[in-house]
Amino acid sequence: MAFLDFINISTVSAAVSLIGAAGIILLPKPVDKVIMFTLLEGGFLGMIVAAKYLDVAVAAAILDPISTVILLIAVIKINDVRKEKLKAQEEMNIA
Amino acid sequence: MDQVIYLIYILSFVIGMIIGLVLSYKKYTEPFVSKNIDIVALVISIIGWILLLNSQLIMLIPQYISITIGLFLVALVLGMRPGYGRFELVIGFIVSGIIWITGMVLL
Amino acid sequence: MNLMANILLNVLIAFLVGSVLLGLYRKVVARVQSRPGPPIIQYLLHLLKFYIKESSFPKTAAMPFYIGIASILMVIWISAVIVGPVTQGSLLIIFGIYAIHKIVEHNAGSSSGSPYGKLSCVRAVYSAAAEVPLFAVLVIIYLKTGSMGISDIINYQAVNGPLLYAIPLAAAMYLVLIISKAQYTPFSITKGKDIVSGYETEHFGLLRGYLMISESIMWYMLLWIFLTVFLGPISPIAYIIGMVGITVGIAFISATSPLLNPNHSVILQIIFAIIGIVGSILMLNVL
Amino acid sequence: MLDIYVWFYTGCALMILGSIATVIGPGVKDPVIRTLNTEVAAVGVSMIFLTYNHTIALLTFVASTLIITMILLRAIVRLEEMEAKV
Amino acid sequence: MDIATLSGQVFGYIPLGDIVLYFTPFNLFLFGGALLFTLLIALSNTETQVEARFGSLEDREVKVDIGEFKIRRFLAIVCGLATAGAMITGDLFNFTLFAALIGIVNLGLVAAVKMVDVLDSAFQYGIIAMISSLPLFGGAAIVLATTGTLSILELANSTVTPMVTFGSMLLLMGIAGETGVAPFYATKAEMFRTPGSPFLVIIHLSSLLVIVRAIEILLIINKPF
Amino acid sequence: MTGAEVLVPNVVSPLVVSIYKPAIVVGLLTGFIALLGIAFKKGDLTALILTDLVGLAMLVIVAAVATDLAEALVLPGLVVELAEILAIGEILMSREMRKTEKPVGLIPLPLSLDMEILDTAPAFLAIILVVHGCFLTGFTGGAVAGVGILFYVLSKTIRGVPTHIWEGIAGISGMAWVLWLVGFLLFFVAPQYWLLGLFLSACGIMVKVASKVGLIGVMGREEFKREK
Amino acid sequence: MRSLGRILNDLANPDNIPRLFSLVLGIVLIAGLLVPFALNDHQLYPRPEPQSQINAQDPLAPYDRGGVVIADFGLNGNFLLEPGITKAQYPENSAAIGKITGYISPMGISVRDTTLYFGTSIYSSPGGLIDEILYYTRGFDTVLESSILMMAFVVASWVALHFTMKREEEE
Repeated sequence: MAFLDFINISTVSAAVSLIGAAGIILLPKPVDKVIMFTLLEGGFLGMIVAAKYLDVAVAAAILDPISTVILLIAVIKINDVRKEKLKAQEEMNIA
Repeated sequence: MDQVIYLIYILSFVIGMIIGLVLSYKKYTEPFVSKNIDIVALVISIIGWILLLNSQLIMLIPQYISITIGLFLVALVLGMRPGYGRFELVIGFIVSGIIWITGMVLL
Repeated sequence: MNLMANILLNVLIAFLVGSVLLGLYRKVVARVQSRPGPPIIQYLLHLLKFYIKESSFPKTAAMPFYIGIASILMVIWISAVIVGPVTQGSLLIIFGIYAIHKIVEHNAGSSSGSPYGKLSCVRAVYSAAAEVPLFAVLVIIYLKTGSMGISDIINYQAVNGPLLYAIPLAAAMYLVLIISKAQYTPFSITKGKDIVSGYETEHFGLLRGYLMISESIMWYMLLWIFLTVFLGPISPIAYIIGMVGITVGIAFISATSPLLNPNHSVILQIIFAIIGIVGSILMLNVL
Repeated sequence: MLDIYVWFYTGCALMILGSIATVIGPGVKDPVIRTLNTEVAAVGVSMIFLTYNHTIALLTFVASTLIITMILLRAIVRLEEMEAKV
Repeated sequence: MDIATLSGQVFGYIPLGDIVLYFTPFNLFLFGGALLFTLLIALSNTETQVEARFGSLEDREVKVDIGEFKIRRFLAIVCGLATAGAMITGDLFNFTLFAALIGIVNLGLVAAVKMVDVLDSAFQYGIIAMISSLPLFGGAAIVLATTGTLSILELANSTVTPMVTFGSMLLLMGIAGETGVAPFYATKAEMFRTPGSPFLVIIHLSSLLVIVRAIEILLIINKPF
Repeated sequence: MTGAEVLVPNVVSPLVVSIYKPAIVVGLLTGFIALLGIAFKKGDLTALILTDLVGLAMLVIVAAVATDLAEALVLPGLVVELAEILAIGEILMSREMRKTEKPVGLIPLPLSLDMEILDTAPAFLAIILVVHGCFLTGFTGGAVAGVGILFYVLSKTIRGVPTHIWEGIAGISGMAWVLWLVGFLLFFVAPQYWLLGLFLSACGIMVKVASKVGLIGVMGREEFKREK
Repeated sequence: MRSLGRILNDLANPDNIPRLFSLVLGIVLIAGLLVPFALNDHQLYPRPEPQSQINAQDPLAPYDRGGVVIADFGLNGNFLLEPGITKAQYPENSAAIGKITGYISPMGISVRDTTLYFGTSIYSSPGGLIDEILYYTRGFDTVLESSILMMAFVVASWVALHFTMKREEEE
């Protein structure tokens, strides 16, 4: 059963965050990346909890969604901007 | 006191040059004539260089006075307006150089 | 002798010798280029003339600053004399003075509002990139002698012989620095012929007098530092001969060499500095 | 004790991975993606802080990373809007 | 002590906890110089650049408007004070922070200008200043890790290891970058083309004085003997 | 409770000493990668993003010393990074604006965001963060509370801020800075009032940092929350 | 010779300078890997081994540095019996050394008595070693870093208000 000893909150959260990191790096679409980013942050949160610093975990838990929201807004906005730009170009081409 | 003496040397040199310039402008009106040798300047230059270089040989007056005067006289010639006083200066230097060498050899 | 009188004496000596040397410099340049050239005393007379002339200030100048900067130049070089010949203090202070000199050079140019001054100012900033590393030869001297005090360095040389033979590259670097401070040499881009008188273009009367006095003191001090820290304890006659010799030599360089484009000049100096510093440190370690 | 090493080396791995991904990762021509990739390295730094028990610094770092991200994204969006070529 | 052979006898200290400021003739001279310039800047107007126009006989006057003048004067004074502080500080990390402050203020001094070229070089300089926070703080941290202290007075007595040398090399690069000194000066030289000479002087002043002081500090730390 | 020796040992623990080398190597490597990126990738924006990465490398190198002092030194590093990115980003934007000289580009595009979280969450999260920030005080509290304010301001729909309000907030932060300076001086002038000095310093810094971060939120709102 | 001149001109172009600088710095960093790195274990302000305090169920972990608090809010300065442990560089320069480290605000005391896991919060509110270092023994650093933040903000907000946001023109 020594093998199962390795499965504790630290290693699990390390694995989660590594998966999250891989996801951020490899997935092509920004929105997917934002989702994977929450995974990464989740793993990190797990680590803080494993270290038993609950106050830090609370603060991080509040800050994480905010950063996700900011990232999301930015991604949406930039997609908007790019769409506008494409449209403007097409109009130019038609005209 | 050393530095005071150096200051005096430098001052006499500078003043000599200024006076030399003023006098030579009075004396020569045309610019840049380099051929003939001015006897007065030659004499001044020879005396000046001798006083300057051979100050050890002159026992009559203290060394620093002779150097001061020598510098002043040399500067008179050195400071003459452009084109004048070059040969006089060189001749004076050579003459006093010879005297200095002979003095060194003899004494 | 009391300190005040000592300072006064040394400053006067520095000023007179420096201005005569600068006059000699112009004369030699002229003779090499087979012109009659001005009398040797011309620089000094020029300076005195500016004192008598009316001072006028450009309408566009940045006012208290424009005057202050010219006076600061004089103050710092007088303090260089105090640190150097009078008290034989730390070379680092001279380094600092040189840094401030660069600043003044830069700002004397830009404070007038003249485009020539401005160009000279930009070049001064630019050339600081090269000149400050050159001045860093002092560090090499420290590495060699173990002290920054001028008196300690003199004592060291009295025992071990002149530093000129021990760290020739450093001496060469310092000479390059002196060259860059002389007029019309390849490295003196701040006062190149193409920008009239460089940072002095818009200074008239008394202020120009200040600038010229400080320049003559600067020239004396640069040569004095060279002779003192590289040749050790030498007699006043040797100082005079050395100063005249270096001045004449640099005048030859100035008279025969072209002016460089600022970029090239600065980067050449940087290359000199790199070669000098790396080479000297290598030599220190190997020998 | 093992925990500490797990945190530390995960942090190190994330930092190196994140920085490589930021510089030459797929699709980093898009500045938004590049900025997102820096977040990986930032989380790695947080983990290293956690290892050393720099918890106050960690708290500040988490907050200030958010602010930096915000600033960067603002600049990116603004520049994109201006159609600037940078 | 090495400090005495380098920059002269120590005159006095200002203890602020762990950060001890000290005065030697060298430090005092630079300190005084920086303060003098700051005072001069605080009192000065800006100059007017007069440029000829193409195709006509008129001149164009380039002036600094009043809003810009105020903000730049403020930044210039801060920069002067920071430079003065960097001259007398006796703590390595404190010094690097002074350098960082000088960097950001220098950036600000030219950021207020409207010329594209100047803004461009301000941006490039800013990038360098930011990059150099790595060698600055990193170098100081490496020195701290090796010697266990940051006070220059203590560092003067510590032993030199390759790590200290590496740390101080990083520090030197950091200072060079932060102040924009050789051979990276080109970014800065462009910035000097704008009007506002009293404020520009402080950019130059700060970088040169900080470099001079940095050399002193590095010599103290590294003790070639 | 354990003894004083356990609370504060005489030397740094061997565990930390053993992981110093990997930490430094990671810091140097990250810095190296980021610097090479700056050197070989074109584009000013790229350089700006990558300098952020360089800053992270710096933080690791400083943190690796693993003492309380190191932690106290991390905070300046953070602040410097944040401040410089802010200033340089702004300069980059204004430069590009001058370069393109397109008046249309000056005004951010309108964007209608219908996100649930932006209607319900801000007040709640912001209050928690600000309260927590006030409890923490200091840099940390300032950053935490500041993020709360930033988020709140960002998600408000009213666009723009009159200049005088901006200047007012900036003025408050300036006063907070003075407060902090007074606190600092108090420590050395009158050590018996150290507690007062401590509170002045801590609260001054917090107010200062928080208000500034809030203003960043205002700047962000220009971009992200503009409605017709 | 001409190509040399071109190289020299390129070196003077501001756009290339950051790249040159970062290249040089990168090389220096990678050369740094050759240096034998080792942490000197005699440091100022040392801290206990990571996680040791929290594992010992210390409610003030990880910043417990000793000191006994009496929270009587008397303004006579006698708040504690015993200052905390600090290993400052120059303890003689700081008269009240250790007191900030030992201090816990009354709210902090109540938090300490209720839960084990809020040490960071307690010690980030006024008091604690970090505060002692930041505001007292190395307070001058904090003067600078808050000034840096302020200056950066002055610059950024000036640029933003006058160029980037351009509110006046728009409305």
